[in-house]
Amino acid sequence: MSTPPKITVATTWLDGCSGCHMSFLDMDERLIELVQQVDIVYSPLVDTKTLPDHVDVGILEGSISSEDDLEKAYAFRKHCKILVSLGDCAVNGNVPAMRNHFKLADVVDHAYRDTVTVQPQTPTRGVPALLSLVKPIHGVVGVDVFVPGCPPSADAIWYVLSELIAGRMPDPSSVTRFGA
Amino acid sequence: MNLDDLADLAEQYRAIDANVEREVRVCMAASCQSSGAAPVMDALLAGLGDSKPACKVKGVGCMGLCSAGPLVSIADRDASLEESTLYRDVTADDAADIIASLDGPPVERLRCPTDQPFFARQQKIVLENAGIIDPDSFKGYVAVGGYSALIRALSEMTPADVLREVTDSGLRGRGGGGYPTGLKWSTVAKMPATQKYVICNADEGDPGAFMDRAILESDPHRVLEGMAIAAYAIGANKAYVYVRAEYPLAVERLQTAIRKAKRSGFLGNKIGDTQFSLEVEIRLGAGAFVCGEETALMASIEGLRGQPRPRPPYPAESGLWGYPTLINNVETFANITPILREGGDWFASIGTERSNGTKVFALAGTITNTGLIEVPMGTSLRDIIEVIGGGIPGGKAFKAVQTGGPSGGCIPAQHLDIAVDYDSLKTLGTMMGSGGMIVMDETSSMVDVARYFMEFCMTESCGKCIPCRAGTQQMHSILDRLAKSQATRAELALLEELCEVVQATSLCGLGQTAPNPVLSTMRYFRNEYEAKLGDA
Amino acid sequence: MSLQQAKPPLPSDDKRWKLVNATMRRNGYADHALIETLHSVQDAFGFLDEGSLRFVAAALDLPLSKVFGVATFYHLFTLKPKGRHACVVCTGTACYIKGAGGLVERLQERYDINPGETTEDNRLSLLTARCVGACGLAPAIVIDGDVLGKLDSESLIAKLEELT
Amino acid sequence: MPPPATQPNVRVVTLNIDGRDLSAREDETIIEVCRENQIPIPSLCYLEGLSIWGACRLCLVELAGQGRLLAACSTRVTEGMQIQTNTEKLQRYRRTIVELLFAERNHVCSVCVSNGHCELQYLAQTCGVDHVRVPYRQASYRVDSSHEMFRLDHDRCILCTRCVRVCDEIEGAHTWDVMGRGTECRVITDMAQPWGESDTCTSCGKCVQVCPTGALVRQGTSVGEMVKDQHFLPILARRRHAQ
Repeated sequence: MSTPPKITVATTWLDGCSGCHMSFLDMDERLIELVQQVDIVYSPLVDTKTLPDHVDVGILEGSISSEDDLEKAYAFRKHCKILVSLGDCAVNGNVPAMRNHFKLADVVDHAYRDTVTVQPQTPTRGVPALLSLVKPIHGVVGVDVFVPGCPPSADAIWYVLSELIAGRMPDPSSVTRFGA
Repeated sequence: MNLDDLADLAEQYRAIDANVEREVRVCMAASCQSSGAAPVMDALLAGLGDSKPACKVKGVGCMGLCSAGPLVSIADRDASLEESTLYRDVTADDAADIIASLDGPPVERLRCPTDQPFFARQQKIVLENAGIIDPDSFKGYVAVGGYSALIRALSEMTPADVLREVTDSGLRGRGGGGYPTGLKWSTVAKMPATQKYVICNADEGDPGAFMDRAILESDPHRVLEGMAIAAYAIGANKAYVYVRAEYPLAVERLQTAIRKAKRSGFLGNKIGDTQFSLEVEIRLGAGAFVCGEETALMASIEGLRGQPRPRPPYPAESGLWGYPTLINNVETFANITPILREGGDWFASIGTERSNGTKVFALAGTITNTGLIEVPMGTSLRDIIEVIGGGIPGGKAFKAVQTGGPSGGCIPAQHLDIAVDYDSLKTLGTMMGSGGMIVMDETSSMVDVARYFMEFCMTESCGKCIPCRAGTQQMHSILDRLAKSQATRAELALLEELCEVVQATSLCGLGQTAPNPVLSTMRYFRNEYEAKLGDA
Repeated sequence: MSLQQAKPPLPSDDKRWKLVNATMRRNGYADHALIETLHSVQDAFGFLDEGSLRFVAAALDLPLSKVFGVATFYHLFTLKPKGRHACVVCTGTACYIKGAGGLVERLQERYDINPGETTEDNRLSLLTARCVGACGLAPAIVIDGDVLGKLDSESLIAKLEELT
Repeated sequence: MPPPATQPNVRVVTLNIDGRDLSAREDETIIEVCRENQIPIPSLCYLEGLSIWGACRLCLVELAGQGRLLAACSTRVTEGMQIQTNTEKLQRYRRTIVELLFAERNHVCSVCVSNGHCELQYLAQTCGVDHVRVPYRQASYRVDSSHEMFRLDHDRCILCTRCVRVCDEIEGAHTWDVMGRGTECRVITDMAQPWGESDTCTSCGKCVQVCPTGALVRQGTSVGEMVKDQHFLPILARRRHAQ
């Protein structure tokens, strides 16, 4: 039995809650079917921690909120043939972008000083600098497939991946929506 | 009252100044007043005193060359501006010299030649009295034949006769769209209704346009007479003039004119002892450009937020308080009196095939002769800008002329030879608009100009429909990034798409035309947009 | 029970209210006299405060939200008192081409206020207008109602400094 | 005001919508005929029983022989009209309009009490809006929770003015209106004071029920819990006009 060549998939989470990745795992037994057709070459869900030079499908969860998010988004765009924005944070900024109404300094002070009673201090070392404006993925790099939802259901993710595996561009609006 | 009675009245009024041979006409329109015409007037009045009974100092309306104000012209009685001796940049200190010159040679250092193309190339119909009569004088207007068109209409013509004359003239609305005036009047006339209204749209909001202001400040009775004729033709007995509050002088002169016309029986009850009555009221705008749009204007008269409503129904069918309403702009009404006086065919013989008569333009921007001109439709842009306007000062090169205000577009040098009328301007992606022409030289950035107009539309959007409210804001933000060389090619493409959507889907003319300045500058100056791309 | 709304008493014995009342009376207290009435309030008092809007609403028998909606729609109406002096920079097209934008920026810098705001000492309000129709004088400035033309920023500031 | 009662001598016209030959009374609007015949036309400001506002521009349709698009809500049918309601061009325009709405007030469906019961959210899905190309406007608004029963969240408001119209035309209180202009527009109660301090509000809740999004909601509702019920409107509107 000859198996068709597997497509390579990379995923990562930026500023989000990782719920979209959890929803991905919610595909349950379909995951077994999936691994026969795709190679997950880079993901928080697997051990590989280097993004290969050529990836078929890159999936980004979360919004662009920090320098680190920005770098990852650029890297994904550079190395992935098809880039998927997975979930509302990636698609429209969602909850992380709600801080955009406020000045960044005020947000940081509120989180690390005003509401902290013991030794309030703003972390500076070992954490990437925050951007003043949170943006969706397509606010900084081109995106090919948008999968809204908070999180998109396992069915929706399954549908999108199945279509991509079959070499078609999915139309996720039939299976998911903002806030779904 | 019939025409003979009116002629007697005019003769009576002319006799008041029978001994006057020379007039010292001081422009008291807004622009010259801003440059200090009032002190000049006072100095001339004081200086002349009773010393020369054959000479009279008189405040008049706009003489056109606003950039040379204050303007004073010395003329024989009834003489036109071109026949007079014109003085420019006059100050109160010059009064003595001017008075002394009344019996001798002119004051050469102040002379402004009237045989220059700026004056010689104009043809004045709408502005025929501007700069000649005293706008505050009812008698002065009657003395030059004023109100004879109204009296003739009332005493010798049926409403249908009037409609025919206006239709034959081929007059098209001077407010921008160019809708045939005769057709508009006939439509309202045909509506069966107990109540109809006439509205004069004097909410001249296009930045850089001051034609209507000048007409109201120079010859207010002519506008009232045109409105009264319209009301008679369509069967209305109530009229409103909706004026910008930013034009206090025009409002004041209009108020005076209404009061005096009413007192003399040319407005109000039973005009000229006929069964026709007309009440005219002034309504002040309050700083909303969108109120130039017919339905928004009517909402404003009704005391509401000036937000347009969907058309149809058109105002001709359901207008002010739901009644059939005729709305024309100031210049349109100002054309009615001469049309009735000289006949529709005469009017139709002026101008081009499909755009008849003359058009008043306001020249502004980087052009030598800033001011107001009136030329036949079909005059070439080159004539208007280079010959009449005197070209670009300071040896700079012409780049573009913007017509039609925020709804219009920019015309580049290669199209200067076009004959200006409603249709030719449309083919160039712009429009006649109310008649503002802003000339720009080589130093103007067209992206900046597009951003300027988009900012205007954004702040003037009433906020009712989403494409205009949010679309102008998004387009402005892209233009702003472009102007700062931050925008990407993808944003430029998005800008073009937003232009299309806002144009096609907005509720009223403001939104539908808001993208025009962007589209026209992109059409002729695409290279400037490309050069501004951040990712170029 | 009468559904007739009683005319509210004038807010105070300030004579200017009589002018406002006269405007409403001339228009038969009709609801469409709202904008005319707001003009007369602003002419008399310089701005529209909450009390005056409530009075006008009651006198013309109009909903409060409608009056507030109209008062905030038209840019000529202001709900805040203006400074002792007002400097209006015309930002119409002709004035824009002749550098009105630069004038506004310079004034913003000099007086540390944005268009529509008043200096802290209440001396000067900076305003912008869409074409005052004095395009021949571009860039046109209106200081306390007087139109001045063809000023550069330094001579404009010099003029403003002369104001008390 | 809603359209006046049918005249006895009203005529019937025939027209063609999306290739279907249909008949309609000549005093009907295009959108009414479409709804009767199950032809879907998106709209946000239009609501049967309230006056025509014509502002959301989503119900624009193409009429053969006419360059300009027509709003189905405000255009009456005429004999022989040939109408297209769902061309590629219209779909593109509708997508853009929905995107502009999302970007204008920072709609965040995932944390909205109307999630799953929101007309804007539903429209985004049916119009195929899977992302918003224009940047969100990021204007800052306050939530007004001062009313004991209801809450106002401007960030969810699309300025359709259904609340203004139902309050004026059906309840007769005219508590609501719109202040400002352009992007500065927002709905207000009385003199733009907190809703709870309004003297004119009768707390009838009609505004909440007709609001298409999560802008006006009941207090105490959590994400996805706010379900609107508009069945009262046609009934009340009919009785109002029968008076």
